[in-house]
Amino acid sequence: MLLKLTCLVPLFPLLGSIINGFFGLRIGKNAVGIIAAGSMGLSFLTSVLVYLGYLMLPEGQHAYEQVVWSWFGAGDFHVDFGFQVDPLTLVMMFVVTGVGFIIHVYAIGYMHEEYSFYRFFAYFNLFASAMLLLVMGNNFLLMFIGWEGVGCCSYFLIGYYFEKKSACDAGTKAFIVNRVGDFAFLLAVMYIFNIFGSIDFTTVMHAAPEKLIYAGEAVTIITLLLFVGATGKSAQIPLYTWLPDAMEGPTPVSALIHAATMVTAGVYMVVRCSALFNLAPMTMMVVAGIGAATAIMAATIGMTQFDIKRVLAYSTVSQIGYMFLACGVGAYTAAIFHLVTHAFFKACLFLGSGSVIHGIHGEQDMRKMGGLKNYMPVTYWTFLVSTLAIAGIPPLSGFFSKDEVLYHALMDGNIIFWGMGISAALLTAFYMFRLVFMTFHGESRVDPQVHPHESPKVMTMPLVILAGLATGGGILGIPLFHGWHILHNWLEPVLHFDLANALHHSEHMLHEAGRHAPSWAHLLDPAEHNIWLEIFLMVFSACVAITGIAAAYIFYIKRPDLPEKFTKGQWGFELVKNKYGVDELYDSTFVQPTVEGSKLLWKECDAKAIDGTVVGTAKTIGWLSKQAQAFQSGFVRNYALFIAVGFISLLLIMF
Amino acid sequence: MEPILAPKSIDLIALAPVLVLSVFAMGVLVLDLWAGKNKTLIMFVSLVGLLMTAISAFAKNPIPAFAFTDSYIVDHLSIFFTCIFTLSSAMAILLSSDYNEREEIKVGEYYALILLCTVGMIVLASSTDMIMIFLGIEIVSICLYVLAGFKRDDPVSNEAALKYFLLGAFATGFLLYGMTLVYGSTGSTNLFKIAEFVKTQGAQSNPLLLMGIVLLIIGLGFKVAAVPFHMWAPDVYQGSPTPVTAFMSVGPKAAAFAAFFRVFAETIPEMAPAWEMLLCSVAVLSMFVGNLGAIMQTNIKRMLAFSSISHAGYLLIAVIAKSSLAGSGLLFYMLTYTFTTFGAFGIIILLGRKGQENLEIENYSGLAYKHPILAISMTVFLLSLGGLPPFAGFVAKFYLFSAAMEEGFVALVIIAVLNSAISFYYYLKVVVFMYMKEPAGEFQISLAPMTLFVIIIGIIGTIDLGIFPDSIIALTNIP
Amino acid sequence: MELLIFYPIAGLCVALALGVILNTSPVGSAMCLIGMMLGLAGIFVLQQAHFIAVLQIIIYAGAIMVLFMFVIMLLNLKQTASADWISRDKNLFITILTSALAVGILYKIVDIIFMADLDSPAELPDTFGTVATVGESLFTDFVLPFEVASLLLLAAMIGAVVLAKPKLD
Amino acid sequence: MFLTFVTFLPIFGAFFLAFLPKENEGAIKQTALAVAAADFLLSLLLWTNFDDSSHRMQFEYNISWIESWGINYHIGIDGISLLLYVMTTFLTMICVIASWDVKKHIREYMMAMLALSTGMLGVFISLDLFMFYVFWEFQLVPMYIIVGVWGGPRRVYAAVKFFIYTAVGSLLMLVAIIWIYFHIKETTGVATADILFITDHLSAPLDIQKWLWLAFFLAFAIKVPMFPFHTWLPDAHVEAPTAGSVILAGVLLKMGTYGFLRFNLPFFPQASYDFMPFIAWLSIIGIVYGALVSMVQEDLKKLVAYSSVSHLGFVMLGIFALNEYGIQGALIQNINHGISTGALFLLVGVIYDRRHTRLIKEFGGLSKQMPIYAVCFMIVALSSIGLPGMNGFVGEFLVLLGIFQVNGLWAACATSGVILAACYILWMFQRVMFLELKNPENMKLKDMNVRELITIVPLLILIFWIGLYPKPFMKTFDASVNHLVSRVSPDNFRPKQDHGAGGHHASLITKRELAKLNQKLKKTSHN
Amino acid sequence: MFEGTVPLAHYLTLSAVLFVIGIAGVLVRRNVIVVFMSIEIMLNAVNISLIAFDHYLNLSNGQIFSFMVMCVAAAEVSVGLAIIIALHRNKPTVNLDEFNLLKW
Repeated sequence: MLLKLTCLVPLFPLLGSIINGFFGLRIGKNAVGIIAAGSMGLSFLTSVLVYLGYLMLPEGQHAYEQVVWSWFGAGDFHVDFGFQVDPLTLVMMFVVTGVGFIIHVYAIGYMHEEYSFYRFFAYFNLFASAMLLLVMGNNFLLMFIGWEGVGCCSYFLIGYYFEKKSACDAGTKAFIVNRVGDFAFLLAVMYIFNIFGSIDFTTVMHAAPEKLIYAGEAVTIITLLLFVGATGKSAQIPLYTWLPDAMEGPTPVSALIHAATMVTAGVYMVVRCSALFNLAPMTMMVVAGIGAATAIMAATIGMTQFDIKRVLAYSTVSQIGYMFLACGVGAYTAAIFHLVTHAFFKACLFLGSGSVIHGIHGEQDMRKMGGLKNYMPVTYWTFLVSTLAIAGIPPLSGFFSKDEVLYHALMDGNIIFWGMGISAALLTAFYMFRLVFMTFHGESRVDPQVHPHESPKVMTMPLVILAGLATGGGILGIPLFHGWHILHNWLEPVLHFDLANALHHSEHMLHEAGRHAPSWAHLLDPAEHNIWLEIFLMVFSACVAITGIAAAYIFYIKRPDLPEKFTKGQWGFELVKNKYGVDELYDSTFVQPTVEGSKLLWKECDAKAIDGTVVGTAKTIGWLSKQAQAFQSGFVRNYALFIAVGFISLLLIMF
Repeated sequence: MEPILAPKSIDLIALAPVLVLSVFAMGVLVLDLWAGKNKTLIMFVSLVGLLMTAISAFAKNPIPAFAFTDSYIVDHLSIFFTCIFTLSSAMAILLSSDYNEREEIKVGEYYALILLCTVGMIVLASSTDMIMIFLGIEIVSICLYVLAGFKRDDPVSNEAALKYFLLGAFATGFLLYGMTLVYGSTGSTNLFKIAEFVKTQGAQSNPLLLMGIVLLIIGLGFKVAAVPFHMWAPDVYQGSPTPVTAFMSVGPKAAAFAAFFRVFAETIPEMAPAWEMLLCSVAVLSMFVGNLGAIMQTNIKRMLAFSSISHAGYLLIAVIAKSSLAGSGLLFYMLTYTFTTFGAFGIIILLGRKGQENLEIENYSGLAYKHPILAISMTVFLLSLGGLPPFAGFVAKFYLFSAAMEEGFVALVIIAVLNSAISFYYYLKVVVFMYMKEPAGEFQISLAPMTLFVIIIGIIGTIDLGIFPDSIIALTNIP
Repeated sequence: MELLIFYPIAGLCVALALGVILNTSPVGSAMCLIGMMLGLAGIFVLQQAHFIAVLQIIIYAGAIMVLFMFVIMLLNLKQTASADWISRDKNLFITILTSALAVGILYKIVDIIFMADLDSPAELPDTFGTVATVGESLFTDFVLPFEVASLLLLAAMIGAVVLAKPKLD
Repeated sequence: MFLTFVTFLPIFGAFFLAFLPKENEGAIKQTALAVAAADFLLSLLLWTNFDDSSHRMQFEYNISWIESWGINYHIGIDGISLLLYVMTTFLTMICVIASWDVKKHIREYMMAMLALSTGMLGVFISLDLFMFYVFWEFQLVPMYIIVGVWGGPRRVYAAVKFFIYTAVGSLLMLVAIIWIYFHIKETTGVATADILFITDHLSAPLDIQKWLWLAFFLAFAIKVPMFPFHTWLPDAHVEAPTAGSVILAGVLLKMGTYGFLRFNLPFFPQASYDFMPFIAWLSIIGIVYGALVSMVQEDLKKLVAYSSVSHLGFVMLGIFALNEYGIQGALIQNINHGISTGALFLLVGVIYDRRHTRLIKEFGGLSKQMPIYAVCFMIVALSSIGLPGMNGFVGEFLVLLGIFQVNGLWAACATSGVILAACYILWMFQRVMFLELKNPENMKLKDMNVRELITIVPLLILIFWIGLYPKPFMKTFDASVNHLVSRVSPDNFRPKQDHGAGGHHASLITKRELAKLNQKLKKTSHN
Repeated sequence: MFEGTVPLAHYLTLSAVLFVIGIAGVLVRRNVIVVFMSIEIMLNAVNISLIAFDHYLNLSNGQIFSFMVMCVAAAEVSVGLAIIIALHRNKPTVNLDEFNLLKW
């Protein structure tokens, strides 16, 4: 019965958005804030009810589907507007509504000075609604509505300060880069329909082992396309460039969209399609590789940035890289685990940074901060807790999730992935503490005219809650005692995948096609859970984190002159600081050629060649007409001459 | 000295239209002596004469009937053409009455000449003897030479008459030579006998006959203003008094086509391989030169002259297709052409006044805003000439092209339709001026009742034949 | 005998015809034309078309040419002759081209004429070409053309009057 | 008979308008609106009485017109034409409202608009080739007048180009029509131009089929317009008055795609099949090319015009997927394009009315000055780029799905248009709506007034309606499309054993075959 | 020595020669009257052929025809000369090249 409420979950924010959008100017800021946050709160409460409803499902049933209406179709293609509730969805729902609610509350305080307050919340609610659609949709296309919907809201919100060119550009860039990913996603959906005759998750995931051949071309292409889609949304190599620019948006936006929820949609999608990914070992390698590479690359860039939000943005990219690394090695639970904890601590970090920016009147450059811990203690402490979490200091949540990822990278992947992961962890600890030290410790470099102050309660309360979650989130997946891993048990029904069965089907299909199946026997060896190895790795990574922190301490507290010394004149540093020049590269290889080429196409091809042909034909006719006129000389003898010439010509034709 | 026997077959009933109209022509001439300055009475008498002629065209029954030793025929084609001629002459007279008053041409002979010319056309359309055809053409031509020069004080009109006359006589020489050679090689001037000779003797490769055909094409081609024998047409159309222009672009042309069809399609279809190529090239050239020539024109009469050259090209398709369907198409086309052309010229006349004829297309600027009805009418006529549905011109073109298509002249039809597309350009040019330019000066239009009447008839005909063509199509069907 | 008469007359006619078009003076041209027409009458006689030969002389040489002379005199054309083609050098080239065209046409026509294989002529009865024979067929088989011709002349008459009258009322 | 009434009501309205005094502009506008609205409501009545489950022609009416030629006045509506018909009446109504402020010769303007409406409606209901052609050509005239009289500075050029370019194409179609007429007469002994009869009985040899197909193709491709026959469109759109652009984009272009569905496919299934790659590549080029060229336009209307080329490329691609997904997608995309692009033109018209310029660089920051306008514009823009949840997506996805069944590469190339669409629309949007409000001229701009909102809001509602619940629209043509697809199925003209052989078939993959192919690919991947 | 008849072809040739001379006259001369005379030459030339064919075929049609031609010639001459007179009234010249108002 409670499950019937499912469709209300995304509906509340939608309603909030509509009300705020249409009447926001009239009802006043307070009402707008209450409606916006309230709708999220209601949504969260409904989620809880749905969760309760889910728990009441009979044994053996792991998913509930609710078809609201039939969306569209043609021939045997048919797609419903329907929601599904399963463990994975529930996790995401809680993250989205819960963290979302908190950030909404925060935003009431943060955005209070804005004139178009209502507009912000209309978009914000709309985003939440779209995000919920994304995670709750029961088929690829509905997911795609959310997928594009969040992108679209992200576009609005990044470009919220639309009078700033950089904000507009960033918004457009985000949208277009996302579209590149969507392009692949769409193709994947079409391919899936081609093979399965359906795009419902349940149908596709259940039929996958029977219809696809392990490591076959079809599944590889599908999963690669899906993954390209994921890289777009989740800001992975090569489509990550939009995320740092997206920091042009207001800080709550960065917290909710570009840290906690939207950017993790790619991870969610990969996990959702785990049944397909499991069949494509090559794609898995790619996913893991890209994830690891992104993690380490973004971390390096993060070390060199001075904009507080940009550092966090690169950190986000890096952390999502972890999640993909986890996905790539088949550790979907770890990915989701890290997703959840990351949502907590990264949201907290962003909100904290927002609080800092708020406190010093919009300054974002860390070189103009410092020593703020005395002015804004709540912010400082919550920030510190979250930083410790992300750096991987036990027993904070980040420690557990990150270690689980690293453990699986080593066990299910290989040592290279692990190596990359652990290096990224070192860098994370370093640049995060660099951030903390530069912002809160040391001498104050704040503009003397600005008087830093702590933020109001409405902003600090969310910080405290999130810091609390960042601290305790690890409880979801304490790995040491097998069977205690709450999240793992919870997600088990969704991620359950019978590899043996899939291989069997594949062999059968290959056999029918008259081909020999390669030997897949070694794949079926179960990897043993090596608890001692895990403990060792934990200790090791904790040490790595501490090393990173210590290094940061040395560089930014003890010897603040060192960074300058090390980096000055180093081309490597410059390269990293310029984000490896990827933006410029894209600009010169894709953007400029397209624009210039289009201009050429228009001026030369369209106007001159094609239209020129059309107009030229007309002109030729006009020219011919002029020539024909010349014959009409007005002299009778000329006319007679024509008759005579006509005569002889006809004679010549005839004979 | 033996007495001369009475002619074997004198069938005056068959000849009724010619007789009636001749009598009226002479009557008008005589009446003119008493009529004085006001020619309205004469005009009405002429109109009555034409009406009676049209009625008397149906006197002979059953058809086809042959008379005068098979040199005269009353058949579907001739009756229908007679009706077209009387219609066109009537409209020409109506147009003239106002025009002549305006231009102070107060001569009763004018009407007599139009009637005589009509007689010549009827003779031309009904004859099956080359001598008769020759005479018919000459009657028509001589009347037209005079009519073209009727504005005696206007050097332009004089020049038109002179050019038309000299070139007409020149072309007559060719026509005559052609007839001679056909006669010499087939042994008869009678079309039926020629047809039989060609059929039975297989004279297809007789060089004299072939040359005769070439010369006939020149002679008749001149009369219908087909390229390259068209050069007179723009000058003469431009120079002649406007009603005469309208008249000569319809009636005589129709008559010449009647003769064309009789001689080529009905008499010597067996020799089609020989003349098809020639006529095709003439037709194609006519279409192209007509349309291309019209594009650059600034004088509307001259433009319509070129347009009529291109229409001659389309009409030649009917001769080339030579089936009875083609004949019917020819009839229908001529009828629609009558309505549209007279309508258009009616408007042209209406827009002019004494001493300022307003013949430049620029003079039509902004007409739509001063006289919307006139502008719409003009648009209808022009678009119908271009062959745009739902106006009569489209049905007519469809008819003709269908006939050609049935006989397999696909390429010809394609060329023709492409030419239609070109023709839209200059027809639209007038529309552009009427609708899309600001008025340059004042229009001082006196809405002359007769001219308006012609325009109304033209509009009704153009639209009715375009939307409900069935009854007329049924009439045109040559059994 | 026929040959003996034909070729000289034919030659004469051609020469006179050339005279018509080459003469600078219109009166000279007219004279040449009269001569040519008389020559043609001879040729008609040679072909036993006596009736037509007589008509040729009466109508053409008599009536039509007189009309020509009349108009030439009326318009007093002597002075304008100098403006004609011979005095214009720049048109010489065109003239030559035109002549070449004419020669080409002639060549083609003659070529075609000789292409046709013409049988020897039929035996002619004595009555051929007499007024009686021609008249008979004119009033029997060709009575309609005869009557229509009258309309033609009527039309021409009206036209000539209308155009040439010095002043219209 | 009812259908006849609905179709001819506007032109009678136009006649009626002719008798109203020129000075009484209010009465003229109200009458025109009343006629247009009545016509729209009546056409809705048609829709409600339409039986979705049948592919047959409905509301048929068949009487002899030109008996001697066997040409009939035969009209009827099936699923393929119904929505286009209703959209025509709908957009006419919108356009009458949108033209409320036309200053010059309002009476003639409304007359032309109403006459145009009848012409377009006639095209969609004609079931006789001759009649179809009559309407097809007839509607050129009012459109020509609308562009030429009420258009922008180069209106004459644009109008003449529009007229002649389209006329050239359709005249060749006329030749083909005549050919078919005689062919049918020869083979069946019936002299008729009845479309249904011809559809059932036309059997031309393949090489002739191809020529005929090309003749029809030219006419329709120019109208659509497909690359490279599109150059009249930017000119016509730029110069046309707002309502003219709306009608042009909303209905006139659809006549081209409708023609393909009504004639090319059912008449010449085999030729259509053989030309499929040709059309597909032209469409793909059109999609990409239109988008690229659109991106760098400086004139708003031109930008939208080129985007039409791109969008219509999708429609064509869908039609020539020759399967249900593609064709249904194409049909709904037809409607979508009419709505979205129509709305875009209306919106461009709004600022053109205020500023008398359409150059993008003249604007910037408008969303500050005109927030309602900005929201409307945003929604329409997003619909135009095919954001899921809005109308554009449904059509585009089905089209792509359809073409994917045929050839994955084509689908991939076409899908890239989705990216480019975002580029040109968003970039334009940014330059017009965002950034700082610098131009002092723009600072006094007023937001949309009620009349403008009335024109745009119905379109916005439709955007979401079709985007979220397109069923009511799509089920109208479901049966007809099924029927059409079964007619063009290659099984009809290729012997069964031929299947799978021949290089051509390699590109045509059904779902079942794909599973097989999957296995084949698998083999190669293991080698 | 001069026995036999002249072959038809020679009559026809004579006719053709005169006809072409007539054409040439029209083409090269500018004097209206002379041009007109050239046209008369053409008509006369055709008459030769007509009579020759009659003679050759033993028919009288040709003679009737040539009779009609003379009629026509007479009519044309009268009208033509009237036109010339009318023309001369407005513009005292017979040079054809000066009648060039209507062109292009």
